[in-house]
Amino acid sequence: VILLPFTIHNRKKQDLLEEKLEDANKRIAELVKQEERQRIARDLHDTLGQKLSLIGLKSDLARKLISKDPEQARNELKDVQQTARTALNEVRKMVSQMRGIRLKEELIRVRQLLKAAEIELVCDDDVSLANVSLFIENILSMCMKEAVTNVVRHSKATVCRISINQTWDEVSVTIQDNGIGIVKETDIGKGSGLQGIEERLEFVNGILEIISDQGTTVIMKIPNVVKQPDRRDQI
Amino acid sequence: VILLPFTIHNRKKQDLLEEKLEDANKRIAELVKQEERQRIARDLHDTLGQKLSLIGLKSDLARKLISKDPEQARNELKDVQQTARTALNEVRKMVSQMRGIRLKEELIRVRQLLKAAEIELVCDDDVSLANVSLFIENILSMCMKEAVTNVVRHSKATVCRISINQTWDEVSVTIQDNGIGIVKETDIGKGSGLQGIEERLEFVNGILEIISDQGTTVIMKIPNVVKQPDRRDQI
Amino acid sequence: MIRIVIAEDQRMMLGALGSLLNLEDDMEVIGKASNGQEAIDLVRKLQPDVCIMDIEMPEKSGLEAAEELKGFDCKLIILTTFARTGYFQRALKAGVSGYLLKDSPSEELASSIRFCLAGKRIYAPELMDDVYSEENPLTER
Ligand SMILES: Nc1ncnc2c1ncn2[C@@H]1O[C@H](COP(=O)(O)OP(=O)(O)OP(=O)(O)O)[C@@H](O)[C@H]1O
Ligand SMILES: Nc1ncnc2c1ncn2[C@@H]1O[C@H](COP(=O)(O)OP(=O)(O)OP(=O)(O)O)[C@@H](O)[C@H]1O
Ligand SMILES: [Mg+2]
Ligand SMILES: [Mg+2]
Ligand SMILES: [Mg+2]
Repeated sequence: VILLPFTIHNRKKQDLLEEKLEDANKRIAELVKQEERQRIARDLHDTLGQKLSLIGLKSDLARKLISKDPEQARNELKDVQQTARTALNEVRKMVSQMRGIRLKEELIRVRQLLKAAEIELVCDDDVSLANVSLFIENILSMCMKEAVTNVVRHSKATVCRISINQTWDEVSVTIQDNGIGIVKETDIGKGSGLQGIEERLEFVNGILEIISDQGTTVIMKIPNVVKQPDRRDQI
Repeated sequence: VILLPFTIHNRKKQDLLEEKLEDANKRIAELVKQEERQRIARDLHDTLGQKLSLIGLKSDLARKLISKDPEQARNELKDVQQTARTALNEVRKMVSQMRGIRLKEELIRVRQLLKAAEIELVCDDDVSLANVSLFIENILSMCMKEAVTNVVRHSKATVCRISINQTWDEVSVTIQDNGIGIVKETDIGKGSGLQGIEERLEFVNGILEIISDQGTTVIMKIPNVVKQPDRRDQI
Repeated sequence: MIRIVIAEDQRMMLGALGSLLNLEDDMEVIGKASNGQEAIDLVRKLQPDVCIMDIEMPEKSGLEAAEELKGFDCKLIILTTFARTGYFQRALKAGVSGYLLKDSPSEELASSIRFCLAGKRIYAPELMDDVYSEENPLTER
């Protein structure tokens, strides 16, 4: 028997389909992660591996030169110090690129955006969340940015209110404007902004609510997965 | 108008569906990547920051001590060297955890597995691939392992042949056994092993072929995306 | 003589920092603390001119210690390795005179200390939250 060319998908029993789809998504996510890891591994290897080896060698050399040629020893040590600083700067750059966006940081940009559009921002200054992972906060930041972009582009509002709330079981971000509202219900599916918000929220079991009533209110909620406070989430 | 609760998906026009699904997948992949990056950033931050700062300070100190207290300068330099070594080991560990599995490495495990099952392995020793990304190699390794597991579990074979080939336009890995073959065509969709292979291959535009004829032959092909030789892939 | 108290939980770092500052002709390290609480106690007891603090420390962080020491007649300088969101603002609120990188050369640290004692403030640009910089993800090469 020769089975070729061949697609397994056609052979699926319907009732197993959903479960298998979930498996498939997990596998793809695993590959995406793996690819990203390898990319970072390459960077790490390049930036840090070399420099640390160099530091090891040069400090060894300097130690041996201390009595024989103190001037040269000093030069080597300057190199060591400089190399350590360069390496640290590279780590800093990598870390800051990798760490995602805090709501607090995103709010600063949002403030600038609204100011440029001459829309008044009303917003609590204290937006600190307790025990929310950086990842969740990053998702909320992306969604907030998207919603505010819509206020600027579509609402014709004069005021935009942003509030961030945390209860024991959920975190929510609300963006409310006093503009024209969403004119037709069908407008909602027009672009990819609101859709993107919904998908990102769904990915972490969150939901999106939209209210159009004397302006537009967009509410984004994510259930509060209580986690241990962890200083490592502070980065 | 109050639109609540609300799901955008229902409002989609059919003809846009596919394109939007693709967008959605991209967004999810972006989130998966982002999460992984944040995890790595935490690790990096914890392991390396402190050590590089310490190296900077101590080399600075050693330089100043060279004439005042050469013995102490030597001690400081021993610390610098030791710290650099520890940091380098940590980087190596991180990199090796992140970099995925080479075909060569996977073959060693496969050899052990087949030996334990008393199945003879026939295989070329030279399995080096030219200009294939680590990521692709990693996928092939995972798929090979899955296929060999099947040989051990299902085939009742006495011999397993593995060959790895590269032509100008594709890379392929073939796993052939002399066992009972795949008895019923419908068996193929039974488990998740073959399905997993197919999905992983699909993710990089590869294909899976299965031939059942005096034993089973599983052929996995990935098109050869010619890329620049890049020393950074050697890690 | 500039009298200095240092707080840093990493033992080797504390030692190196202490020796480096002692090598400066006009400086003297009069106390070393390995956590935030000890730092507060030492500053109250020894009344130094300057207290140099790490942020991540057990018991009390350098920021908490700085907040408690606010208003005390002693210049506070925070040393840290990475920018972390919110830390810089907190340090500003606590009224610290300096917010500097741990790996800056000792000459720079020494001159920053003299600078702060003259009533000025000095902050490392690398540590100010990089909120205005555009993202430039690692992936795009
Ligand atoms: N705050 C708002 N006020 C008024 N209308 C809005 C508001 N937010 C969204 N809309 C309407 O909903 C539509 C869909 O928004 P969505 O963000 O999904 O797409 P978009 O902004 O048109 O395009 P993009 O894909 O660039 O975001 C908009 O085109 C607009 O008609
Ligand atoms: N080399 C082989 N020889 C004989 N039969 C095989 C071979 N490989 C696969 N099969 C048949 O195909 C079926 C599906 O294989 P698949 O790897 O997808 O699932 P599985 O091995 O049963 O379970 P798992 O999900 O753990 O891999 C097997 O159950 C077996 O009947
Ligand atoms: Mg939009
Ligand atoms: Mg199997
Ligand atoms: Mg510390």
